[in-house]
Amino acid sequence: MTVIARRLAGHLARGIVMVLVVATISFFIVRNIPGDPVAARYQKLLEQGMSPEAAERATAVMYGFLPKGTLWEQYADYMTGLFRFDLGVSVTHPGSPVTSVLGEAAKWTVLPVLAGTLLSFLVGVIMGVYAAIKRSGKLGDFLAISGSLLHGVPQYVLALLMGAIFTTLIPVLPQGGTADILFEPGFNAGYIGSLIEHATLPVVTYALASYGGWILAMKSSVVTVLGDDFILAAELRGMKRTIIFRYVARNAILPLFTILALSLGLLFGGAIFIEKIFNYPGLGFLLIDSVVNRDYALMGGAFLLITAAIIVANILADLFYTVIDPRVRSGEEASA
Amino acid sequence: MSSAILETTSTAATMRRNFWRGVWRVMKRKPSRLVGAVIVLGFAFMGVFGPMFYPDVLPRDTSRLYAPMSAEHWFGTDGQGRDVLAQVITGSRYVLLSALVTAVITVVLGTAIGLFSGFKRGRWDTVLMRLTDMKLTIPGLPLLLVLSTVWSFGSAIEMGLLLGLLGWGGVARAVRSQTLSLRERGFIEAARGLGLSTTHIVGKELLPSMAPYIAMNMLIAVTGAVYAQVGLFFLGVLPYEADNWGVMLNLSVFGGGALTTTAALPYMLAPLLAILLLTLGIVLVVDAMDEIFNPRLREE
Amino acid sequence: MPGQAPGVRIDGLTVVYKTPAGELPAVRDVSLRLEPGTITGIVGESGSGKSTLALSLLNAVQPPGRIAAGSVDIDGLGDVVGLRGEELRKARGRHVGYVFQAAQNSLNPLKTVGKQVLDLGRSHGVEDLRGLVRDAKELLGRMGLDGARVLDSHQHELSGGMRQRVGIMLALVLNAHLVVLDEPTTALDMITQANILKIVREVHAERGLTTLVITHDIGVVAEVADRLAVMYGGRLVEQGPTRQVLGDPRHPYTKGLIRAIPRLTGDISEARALPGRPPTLATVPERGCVFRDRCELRMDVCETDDPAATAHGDRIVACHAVKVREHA
Amino acid sequence: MITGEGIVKTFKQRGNVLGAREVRALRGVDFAIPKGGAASFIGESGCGKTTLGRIIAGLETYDAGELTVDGLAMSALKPKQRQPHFRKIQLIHQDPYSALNPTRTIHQTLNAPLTLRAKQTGRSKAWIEERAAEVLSLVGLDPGSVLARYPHQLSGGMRQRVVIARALTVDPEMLVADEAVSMIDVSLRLGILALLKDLRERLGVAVLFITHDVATSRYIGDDGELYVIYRGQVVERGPVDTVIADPVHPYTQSLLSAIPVLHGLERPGEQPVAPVESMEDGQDESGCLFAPRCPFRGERCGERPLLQVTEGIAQEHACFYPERRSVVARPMSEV
Amino acid sequence: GGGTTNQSSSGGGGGGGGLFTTIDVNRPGIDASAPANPYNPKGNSFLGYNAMKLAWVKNHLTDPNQFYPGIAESWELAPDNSAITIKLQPNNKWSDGKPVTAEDVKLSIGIAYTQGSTAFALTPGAAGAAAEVEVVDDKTVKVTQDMTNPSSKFARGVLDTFVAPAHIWGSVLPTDFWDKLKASRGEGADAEKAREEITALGEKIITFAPEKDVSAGPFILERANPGEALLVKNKNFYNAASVAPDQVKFLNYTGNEQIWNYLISGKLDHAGFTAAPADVMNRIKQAPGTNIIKGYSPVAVGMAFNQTKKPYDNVHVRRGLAYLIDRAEVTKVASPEGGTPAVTTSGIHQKAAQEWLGAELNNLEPYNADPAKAEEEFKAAGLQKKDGKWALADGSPWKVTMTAPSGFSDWISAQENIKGQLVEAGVDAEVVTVADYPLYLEEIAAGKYDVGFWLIALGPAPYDIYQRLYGASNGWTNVAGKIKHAAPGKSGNWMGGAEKVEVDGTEINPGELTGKLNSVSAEEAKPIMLQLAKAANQDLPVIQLWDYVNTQFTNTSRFTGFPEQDSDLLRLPAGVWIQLGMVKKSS
Ligand SMILES: Nc1ncnc2c1ncn2[C@@H]1O[C@H](COP(=O)(O)OP(=O)(O)OP(=O)(O)O)[C@@H](O)[C@H]1O
Ligand SMILES: Nc1ncnc2c1ncn2[C@@H]1O[C@H](COP(=O)(O)OP(=O)(O)OP(=O)(O)O)[C@@H](O)[C@H]1O
Ligand SMILES: [Mg+2]
Ligand SMILES: [Mg+2]
Repeated sequence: MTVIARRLAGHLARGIVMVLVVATISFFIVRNIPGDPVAARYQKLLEQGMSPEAAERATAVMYGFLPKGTLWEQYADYMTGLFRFDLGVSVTHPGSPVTSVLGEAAKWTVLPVLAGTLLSFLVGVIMGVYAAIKRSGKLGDFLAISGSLLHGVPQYVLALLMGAIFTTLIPVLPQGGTADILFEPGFNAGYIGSLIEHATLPVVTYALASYGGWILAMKSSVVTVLGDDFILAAELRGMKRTIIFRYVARNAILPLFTILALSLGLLFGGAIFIEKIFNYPGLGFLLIDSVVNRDYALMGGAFLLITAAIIVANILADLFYTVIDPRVRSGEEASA
Repeated sequence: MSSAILETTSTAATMRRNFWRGVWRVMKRKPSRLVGAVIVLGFAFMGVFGPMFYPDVLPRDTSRLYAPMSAEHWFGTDGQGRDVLAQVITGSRYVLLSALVTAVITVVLGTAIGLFSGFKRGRWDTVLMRLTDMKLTIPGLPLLLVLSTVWSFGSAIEMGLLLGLLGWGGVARAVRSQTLSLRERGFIEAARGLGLSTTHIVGKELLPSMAPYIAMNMLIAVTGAVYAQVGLFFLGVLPYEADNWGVMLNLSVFGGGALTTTAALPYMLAPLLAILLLTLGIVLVVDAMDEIFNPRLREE
Repeated sequence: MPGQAPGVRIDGLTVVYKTPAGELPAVRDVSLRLEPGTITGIVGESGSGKSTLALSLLNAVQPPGRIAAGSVDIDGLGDVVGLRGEELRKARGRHVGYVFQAAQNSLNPLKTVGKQVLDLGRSHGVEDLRGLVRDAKELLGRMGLDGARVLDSHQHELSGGMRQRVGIMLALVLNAHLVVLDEPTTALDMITQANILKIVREVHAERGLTTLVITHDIGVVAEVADRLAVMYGGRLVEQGPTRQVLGDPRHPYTKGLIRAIPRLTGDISEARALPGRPPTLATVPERGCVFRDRCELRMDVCETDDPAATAHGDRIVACHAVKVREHA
Repeated sequence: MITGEGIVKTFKQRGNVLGAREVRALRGVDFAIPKGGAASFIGESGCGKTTLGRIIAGLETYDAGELTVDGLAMSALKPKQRQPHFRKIQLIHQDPYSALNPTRTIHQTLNAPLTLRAKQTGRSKAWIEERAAEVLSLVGLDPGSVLARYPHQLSGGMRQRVVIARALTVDPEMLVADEAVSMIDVSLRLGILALLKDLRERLGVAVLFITHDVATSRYIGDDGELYVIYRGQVVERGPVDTVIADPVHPYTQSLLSAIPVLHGLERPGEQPVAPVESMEDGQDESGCLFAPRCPFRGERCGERPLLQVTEGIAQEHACFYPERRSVVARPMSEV
Repeated sequence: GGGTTNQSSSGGGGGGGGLFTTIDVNRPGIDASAPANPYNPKGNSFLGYNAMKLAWVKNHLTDPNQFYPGIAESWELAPDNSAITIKLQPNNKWSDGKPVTAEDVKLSIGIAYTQGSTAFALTPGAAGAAAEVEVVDDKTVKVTQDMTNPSSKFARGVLDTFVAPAHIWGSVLPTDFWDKLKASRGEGADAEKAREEITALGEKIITFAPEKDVSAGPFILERANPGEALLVKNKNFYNAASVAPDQVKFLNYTGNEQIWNYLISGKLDHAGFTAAPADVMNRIKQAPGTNIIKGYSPVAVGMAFNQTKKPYDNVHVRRGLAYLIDRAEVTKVASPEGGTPAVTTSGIHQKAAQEWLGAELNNLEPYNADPAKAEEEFKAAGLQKKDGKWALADGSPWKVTMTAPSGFSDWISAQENIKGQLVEAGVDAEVVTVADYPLYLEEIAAGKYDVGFWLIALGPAPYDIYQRLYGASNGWTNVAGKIKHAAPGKSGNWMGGAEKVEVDGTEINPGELTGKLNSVSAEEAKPIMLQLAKAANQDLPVIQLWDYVNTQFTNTSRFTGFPEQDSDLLRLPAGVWIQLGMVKKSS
């Protein structure tokens, strides 16, 4: 297990450096954004019919939520805050620390994306095996091309098509929101049913969008393994089909687990288009919203969280690999 | 000795002819690949010549806003009463041009960095690869969203430039590993042993071996770039651009209610179909290239 | 239950591969007899069809190849070419043990050797799995390995020679009495090779096996085989008792091959390479003798007629020139 | 004249923060190859033969010791200055297919170094073409039919000849042939070996032959020297035929004993030596490196023996208990 | 408080239900974790439902001082506008049972100071600021105006104030708050410091999170999630007997298309103003029970010129463009349901213009689309026409570059349409967008654009109407009742209009006239409004394109009694309609 410990130490060191770098980059990008959130709010109030003076004064309060001091002081504050998990105060959500706004939104991203990822992984892997076994037939061709197409098509195309079908043409699914408020939140059928109903479109779309990748990856992995000598050897030893299938499956799925772990890093930022199109109040949505509203702190925070998740997933993927693959576990470097 | 040269060139020509015959055979084996090639060529034609068929400002017919599909307007009209298909065609130039810029930058930068890193190895390699790792770790779309607020996208070229600057990581990584594995192949070592210049080694030995691979990456980068920019326009975080696919999507959904009623649906579907078709074309062509350039299959 | 040391009769075996240029034979009209209890060696250069022939013994030619004609009759099993499905699967491993060409990589990298032995047992309905593991351990011990340790190891923890021995163990542990070894020592170094060859010989004798060894290295055959068959371009050009063939080769190819072996002792000026180059699937002539392009005894008939394999006492040679000489 | 003194090479496998794995590939190797001479390095897989060859060809650096080319110590020179010297030493790769760029014709492959040379010596284009044809003829290929081809259109033997021809374009003083025939069909091997010998004789090129097949080492010339290497150390060194006929180091003896006997043509040696089987991991680093596998291990073997000359023995060896044993098979005809 | 919910009533089906479903169009994105705090922009405090003001401003065409009762039952304004006496609802209680008192109002006014309201402004000399707040008795409060810079909107400023329960919110203001306030009134460093301290309190107030929602409105917050918020009836509300719904469900929305979908599926009992394309509107109309109420919305949009840039400094160019643009077509394309084409470009919303200008309105040049006149004007401006294209006087090409913030789809559509119209008439044009609204505002104020869209005619107060044309953006600032003018390009003067304009032969200073509107009575304002309307219409600092129409959606399947067309309740939240007892369950 020392291998794991050693790897972990290295990864953690690198990960922390990476987070700091990203935090720095995002800090400076975000502080260079032209446009003034206060002015934006002022004009919004005007549109809502508030008199100009009232609007001006109402927005003046928001100055209190803008960071103060020189750029370098702000930077120092930001970085020290980071160590306390303090990302500052959001302008568009005054009174809520950025971390809690992010936390609320993260809840609504992680679960659907996790569900979507696992769903697509499951289906994609199974279909990938099919595509590999039937690779010289029509079915295999179809699976492979449809996989490439689904993999190639951007998320928003799928989301828009799904939206057009299920909210415009046959309006059966709700568009937006997380659950019907009339249901008492908790572990009751009504609430959970409502949660599922609201999450169906985002989850299914996300699953559809990532399904193509899985089927392709699994197909090529299975094809590789099928070409490996030990499979032919097992066959020549008269091993049962089921056992050989297990050999293929286990060896083929191994590299996919790493990709799976990596794709879990996208949990937080993986569904920006889908959340936007289905108005699902997750992190991606929050990020767009903060960009549009020039909410520095929130934007920086969301970006940092999304990146940090990926870094953590990278580390986990590597450790995971170390644990499940005996070759790596025993210290032999896997040839990259 | 001139006869030798003559013979060489003629044989080279035969080789080339054989190559094209091989291409044709691969294409013919699965007719879908021909379809793919036709689609890709069609898009290229559309991007280059499409806008020439229309006036700079498309004619509008305010009596027919969001008109349904008809023989006259294949994909109906938009909220200004302009023909949707015409917009897809005139809009293709921006999208494809900037995608091409992106692809070129991605591939050139990625290849250069990957080559340098893989070829020099040592300290430079470590530094560049750390950088690449970092780039690859930072999620692209969120970064673009944040960047869209500081960067003003004046033109297709500029758009392509930024996307290209953000996109080279994957290619660099891949080219590096290719370079590393090619380096292990004896012929690179032999060239060094013969005292051939680095320029020769990189330009004449390494690059040609990777050319198909790079070409495939380039095609894939084109699709990636199309998606990214159309997506950003769709989200509305980039400045409006008349006759742009992403803007069309944005206007159809958030202005025309394409996800609410059917009137603006053709308006939304047209650019979506264009993207789907382009993807399909490129997927099919890449599939064919995969086979054409696969060394195993190249040995006849 | 497998009988003791089965005999094998290969008759008119032709195996073709589907290529862009159509179906081409990798093994053509080969007839060969493996006498019970003997070690037969097949030598041939790369691409001459050795592995294809060996796989045919298990009816295991991989697509895009297929057995196009002929039969492989194994005592106690019948014609393997006709076997299908479960029958075929059960024959593999149980009746015929196969040691893979790339035995280096013939183990599942994710499972310990022991687990793979158990998988093998389950596949063949062995009830006494414990006994099977014991047998495996014994076999490994017999081959000079620490059985317990090896069974508990993953492939990557074993050296090349150890892996090869594990491969042999897996071929024998179910008590198969016909064993096919495809290039058992390629990629091993000299000392390990000598060791493996010794083991092959000993185990063959102890267990009463019929063994087929396939190799491109005449030395290996010379070391272990009782009988020797020479393959060229998918054809068996000569076969006979090893010593006889080595000492007195008849077929021009065999002669050339033996002359081309770099030798440790003796006059080096006698050694000479064969001119020309070995054929590949695509360049093997469709009609006539496959060796004629490199043959110094070429005659007109070689262009058109495939020489038939004819017996000359213990020897079988397929050459027009040899026939002519015999008759002369 | 190329000599090496105490060449040491240790590979540090890239580890992480907490330590790297070291592979001691060469542990102080001495050798000397005269102009136009021949030497063979033999030994088991992983003993460091390739590493040594690459160091000699200038493709790899060494950690200690000194490599001298024509009296010049290479470590004293800057990389740029070393290059022309190393260009005189050309490596012939084991795998002739990977040694040729599959995307370039033979013509292009030969032209590149020739153009460089023409530029340096101010020769014309015509010379390049002429010379290309000439080197191909030298290696026994017909320029007309080969020049325009791609490597995959040639057989293994032809490819290896092309590789040698390419090395000849720079007029090398030495060819380092690293297992140059092991991937070539048996029937063609001798052709390449004969070619190397022929080049020695005709062009005066020295040949360093690296192999694990002892027999092939005889074919580059009877004036050649044989170096037997074990785990990065030369354990025996002498004229090829002497070492083969009368090996004194138990490792050499094991190696020679392991060579299959062509029953029917040869009879086996009388005193074959089989090494004691030992696990490869946890190798002992102290004392004689072969001792753990040595059947004749004695008390002194706890020390590391140096290459030495002892009385009554023609070759140098690194063994405290050298003894001639007749291990190699003899032709039937000899007896 | 609040009872358990009736889970079977979900969805919104069935007649005469107790659940009222609505959407707060002013606030996209419900923040489930935000406090029930009316001062917090994301707070779960919904105006008219659980957030109460002293009174509710009527949507009157011209009079800013008309109200419906809220916390205040009645009020009395001194004839000279110098003071207002407010009487609170006698029986009103907070949802926790405590009575609503004058102290609550006083505290709320204190809070209003920290938040910068119109009447309770800290800036010395601000127009219409209160001088004194006096608790007359338990249910009466009197507020006097500082008469140094009086405003006609004083009453509005006072009554348009949130009221929060003092027993919950008392802690947010320090005990010496009122002394501090006094101190802040003067000049000098002490006063400045006091003002700063008070403003700093604003932040604390915005973030204040009461443990539970205590409301004097008809409803109390029950819970919220990111998609929806649920309110239940407040039994202590003074008019609880007339409040029809038991529960109110607020739906979140993040894009208009969501509102459209809800409306089409008949889910909403009410939704505020939402622009919708024609086809969507048709589908909404077809939904059973849909009822669309339209009314006055005191905003118009104008195409504004940066007169420091050539050739827009020339009034003839501006007029020529006005003659070229068919405003009806623009409106049809850009805002078919949410706007009516501007009849003139007087700077006043069409509906209010009739009131202010009467018959004079008909004398204003309507700038009907007329290419011939446009050509005349362009020629008068010295522009040249070459090959059917207009070029500048010096022959250099002319391109009308219109800028809009991206995401403002109606503005962009309008500009696209105008572009098309102009190009057809030989004027080259383009549409450029900037990433977003904040940037747009920053850049337009910096004078970076030639032409951009600008909201004008912010009624009903006359000063507010013209302040957008002749206010800070055009160089005039009103500090303590004194009007100052800054040169074009300075201090935010990006419009760069002339300081004096000739109207009917006399030169006027529109900025000063606008300033006057702040304090004069309605009658006195009329002639000034006419002068300014003429000035705006002739000088055309902006071309008024369309006047917004407030379109509200209701559904009568479950509830009836919604306001009529053009009702003065239209711009008030449905919560106010409910609390006034108008909304009834349908039978
Ligand atoms: N899957 C395949 N598809 C097409 N041709 C094949 C296939 N497998 C083998 N061949 C061809 O069949 C011929 C015989 O192959 P085989 O593997 O039996 O040769 P071999 O004698 O075992 O060679 P080696 O010494 O390299 O193992 C070769 O020419 C080879 O190219
Ligand atoms: N680049 C490298 N990095 C790390 N270790 C290396 C490297 N090159 C060689 N080695 C190690 O050095 C030792 C000697 O290798 P070398 O290739 O010289 O052996 P060899 O005698 O040529 O073996 P073979 O007969 O298999 O070709 C081996 O243990 C090998 O693993
Ligand atoms: Mg084989
Ligand atoms: Mg080597």
